[in-house]
Amino acid sequence: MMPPIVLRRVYYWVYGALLALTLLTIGVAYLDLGPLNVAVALGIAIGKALLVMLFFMHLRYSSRLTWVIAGAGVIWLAHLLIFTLSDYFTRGWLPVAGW
Amino acid sequence: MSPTIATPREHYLNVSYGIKSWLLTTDHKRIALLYLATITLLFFMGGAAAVLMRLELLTPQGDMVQSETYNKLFTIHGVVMIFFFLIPSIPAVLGNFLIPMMIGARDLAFPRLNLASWYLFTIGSVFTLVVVVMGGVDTGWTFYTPFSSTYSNSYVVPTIVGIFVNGFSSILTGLNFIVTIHTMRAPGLTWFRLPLFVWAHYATSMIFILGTPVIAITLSLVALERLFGVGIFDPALGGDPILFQHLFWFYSHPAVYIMVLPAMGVVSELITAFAKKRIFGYGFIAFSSIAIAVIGFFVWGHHMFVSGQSVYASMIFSFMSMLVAIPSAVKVFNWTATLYKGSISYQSPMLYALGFIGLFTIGGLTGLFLASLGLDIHVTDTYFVIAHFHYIMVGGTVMAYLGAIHYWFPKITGRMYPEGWAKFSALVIFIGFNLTFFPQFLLGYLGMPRRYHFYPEEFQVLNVMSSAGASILGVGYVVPLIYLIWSMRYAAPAGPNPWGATGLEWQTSSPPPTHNFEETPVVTQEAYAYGMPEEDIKGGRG
Amino acid sequence: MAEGNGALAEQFDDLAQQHEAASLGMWIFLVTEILFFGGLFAGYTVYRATYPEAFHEASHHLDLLLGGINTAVLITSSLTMALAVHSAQEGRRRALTVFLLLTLVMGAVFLGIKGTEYAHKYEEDLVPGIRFAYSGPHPGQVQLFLIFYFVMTGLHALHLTVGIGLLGVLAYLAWRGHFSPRYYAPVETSGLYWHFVDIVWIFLLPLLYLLGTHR
Amino acid sequence: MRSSLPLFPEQASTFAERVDALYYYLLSVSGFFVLLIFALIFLFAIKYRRRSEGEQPRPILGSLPLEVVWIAIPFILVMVMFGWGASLYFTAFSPPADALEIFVVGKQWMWKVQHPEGRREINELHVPIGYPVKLTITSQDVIHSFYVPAFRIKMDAVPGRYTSAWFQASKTGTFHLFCAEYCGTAHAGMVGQVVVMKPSEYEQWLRTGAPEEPLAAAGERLFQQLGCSGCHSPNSIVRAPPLEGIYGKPVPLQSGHVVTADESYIRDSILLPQKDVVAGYAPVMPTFQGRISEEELMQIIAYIRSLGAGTPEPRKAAR
Repeated sequence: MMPPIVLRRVYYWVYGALLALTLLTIGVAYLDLGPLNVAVALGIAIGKALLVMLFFMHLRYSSRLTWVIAGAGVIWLAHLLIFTLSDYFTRGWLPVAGW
Repeated sequence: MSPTIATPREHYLNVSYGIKSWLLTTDHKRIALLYLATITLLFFMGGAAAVLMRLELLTPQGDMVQSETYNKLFTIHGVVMIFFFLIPSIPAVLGNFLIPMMIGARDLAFPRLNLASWYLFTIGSVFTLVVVVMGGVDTGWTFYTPFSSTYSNSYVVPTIVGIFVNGFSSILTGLNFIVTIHTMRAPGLTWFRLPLFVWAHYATSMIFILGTPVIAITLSLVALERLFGVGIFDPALGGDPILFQHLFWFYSHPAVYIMVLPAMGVVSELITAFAKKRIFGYGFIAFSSIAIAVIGFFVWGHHMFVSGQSVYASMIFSFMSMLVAIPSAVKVFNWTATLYKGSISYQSPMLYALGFIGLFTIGGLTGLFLASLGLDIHVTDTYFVIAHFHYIMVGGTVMAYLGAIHYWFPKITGRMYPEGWAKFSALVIFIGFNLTFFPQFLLGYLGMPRRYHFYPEEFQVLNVMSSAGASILGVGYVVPLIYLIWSMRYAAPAGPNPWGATGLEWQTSSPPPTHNFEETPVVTQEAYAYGMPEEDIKGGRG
Repeated sequence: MAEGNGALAEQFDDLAQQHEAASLGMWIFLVTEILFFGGLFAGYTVYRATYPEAFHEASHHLDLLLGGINTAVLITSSLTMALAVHSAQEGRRRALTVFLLLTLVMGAVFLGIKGTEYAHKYEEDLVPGIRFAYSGPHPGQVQLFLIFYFVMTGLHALHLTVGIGLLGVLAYLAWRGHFSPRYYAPVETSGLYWHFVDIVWIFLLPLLYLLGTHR
Repeated sequence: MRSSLPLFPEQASTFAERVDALYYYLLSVSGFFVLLIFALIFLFAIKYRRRSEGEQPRPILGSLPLEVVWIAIPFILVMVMFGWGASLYFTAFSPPADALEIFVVGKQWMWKVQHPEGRREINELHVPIGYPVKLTITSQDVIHSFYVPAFRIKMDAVPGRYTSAWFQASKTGTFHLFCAEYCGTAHAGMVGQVVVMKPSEYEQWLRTGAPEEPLAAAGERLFQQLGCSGCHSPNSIVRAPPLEGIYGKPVPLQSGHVVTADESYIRDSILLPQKDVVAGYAPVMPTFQGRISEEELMQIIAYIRSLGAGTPEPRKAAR
């Protein structure tokens, strides 16, 4: 099964959106939103990454297997981060030096 | 059925001759043999280091070699055996040889990439050999920081480069397997008709893909830290040595499953072939491989229970480690049940397979001791750990590897090895293995720490027993080397299917033609259709 | 010649199977790449969570203007890459060659700007391990941040360099008429790789450059 | 008196008995399954051996009830292992509040021990029987691991931070002390002994040897020498947080977090003063990294602790 041909217009729209989001994330970074800064910056980055994956990388038009593979990569990355951080964020919970 | 040697038939071994026809081959079967030659060499090199260590430990004083030398011996033993023997052993040799044949394909999806993997592997092992010649490395195969990054005065960076390069060989092999299994199965070969060997390699490949890159980057950071004198894991600059351990074990614990999952796949093939019986609980064995591969990624912290890791993180890791025992147990029970009401014959591959089940059971159960938090405090970093993982890796993986080499030897070479010698060496290996490693459980619980060059006198008797066992084990490994090499040339022809096995690889001639099958097979049955009607039984997944 | 069986490797039954295998292989390779960078992201995250102020502080020393321009350059290169694949699908040889070359040039521009940034860091004595002198607060932790900055962007630049090499070969082959609407898997898989490199940068921008803008 | 072929380690702490009980549980579970599997294999191997070449046994596909049974039973057994092990582990890292505190520094390749009363020793640890003893452990160079098999305790000594372990000896005598984490050339030589004594003998032992000043007093002297007192005293010109009674108390930070002033916090404040600046103070303190050894650091901490009693609350605020 060869991948379908996407309308060229779609690429230009996605491109525009990516540029707009880049400007947005830089702009927002100048505001002090407290802990929200990180969430917003990463949220925008995830949005941009999704746009690139879905349209430029044709994920939207790909088989379910491709979705599973791409998802596995992201989930494993999240797993690596979460399980590693689970150590660091719970170290102070016991009243003993070193924990 | 009768061996056809009257007219020399063209097959993958005689289709062309000369060094170039091997070094530039893209035939997965020839690449498998290249791997076989390379890893056999490395196995005996790693084994030589082990022999020297066991000789040194005969006496408590540490009077044979110096401490630096001893430390380099166990490091090189670990690095070579883990990265250059156990990890590639079954996947790169037998997986490479068999997966395309088992799924009825002409080759792997990316044959040139496959050859490139072997070259990467070879380059990696050359680095390691060069390190040994130059003077060795003394960090232990675990490369714990800050010892490896700041304090060690040995050749850490070249060793890391070797492992890094070899890592890409693993990744590309895994990638090749996954793509091949997905896209190149013969008509009619649905997922639940696949041999469990293929399932096991699929699970293994997942770990290759998802784990190997992390250790590659982590070791690169250690190399950077050494080269530029910057602190990444160095506490003096606010770095955290525990972070290294997290990233290291993120790969290196699942790597244990890289070593043992293919072995489990082998055992499923052997048990069914020699009991002439359909595997018991196909679906459970197939999915337990995937479960082990996935849960195996959630347990790495059990190497760090006394490292200063948070108590709560330790609890999660302990819990997950307990869970990973379940799919392993499921496999053992299903194999045993497969024997029930079978028609069991005792050719040497079956002896290895039964040995695997027994030793893996012991190795797996002692793993629970290490996963159990309170108990692990005492036994971690002692000989208990050494004994445990040798039961898994030597008692498990190496037994299965040898069983597999014997089982598929007729397919690979077209000739039959001498059965008497094979039975003899299987027995010697089993006895030697247990004598070597069982005393180490006792030593471990007594409290003898690992990586000790000399030790208190009361541990001597058990150490002598272990060394004595090692000498028997060593003999057990040399004997097959000799008779298998002899058999390649002089033994009697074997015929396409000497065991009467049902897998696709036995449907073609031995040795197989370059493209494996004269014509693409059409599959109507599952891989273990022993005594089953021609048409697949509905719901035959079990 | 391009349409014939020359493009079909002997282990495959047909071009569609070959195309599927190639694309699947590249996706799996990209998963490996995610975790390759993932080790660095994990290290970065742990240290950033441990030393938030120092990382905030250190981020000030990065040039957001150049980082921002580079983001735009890379996104544009992703567009031209997507258009290159599109041209290959439609069998427009000249457009394919031009878009591949455009992408290549964009990648080179990115590397040039990156090199300028590195040179500035060198002049400011902010290259750990080579030339580093920092007198502000948290020198050790600032160094830690900069190590991650250099390793992450360096690894990214390395990937980009490999990508530029790939594009060069592809552009040559495209110009020679090697590809067709039925056989363009190399263009497609290289495209996947290129977009992945773009995505990595999309995350590096907020993680490295946008930490210290507000205060 | 040690036998030449011991098969089981001595039990010399209250914890050792509890660990061994868990060990026996695991041994019996493992023993049962090993025997079961071996017996079944032997039984099947003999009973179902191939009798003629042509025979073909009837295929058996599987059995869902059996699968459920051999998933459920091991699951229950391992959950007991998990729970039991976890509760022991929790105990092992929750020292009683009244424990004696001893400081341990590992370095290539020796163990240095400081008792609060001032007595110091190398590769030896003297402790009284029947009292809980808490060890605060760190390393000066690479990772080591403080391991006393007879007590069934082990804890890594990690450079750059404190870890801790505790035990209550239940048997007098001399026991092995090992380094259990590979630490370089003389790793196997980084051994020593733990001497468990009667309390009265321990008291006496503390007083013998060259008279040494108590840890807190040594810390106070360092506090003056290094110039800490120049800022951290009520009448100094530079305003620095007062340290009296700080130990074990919550400290509000500039970043808005609140941390408890335990050993790790005090240590970090001395070595990485700008990491956690106290709210309301300027980040002006210089780092003492490289100017102070791990042992001296422990002395200063002992001094700051002596300025005000209190045990640390749980540090809820994660960094």
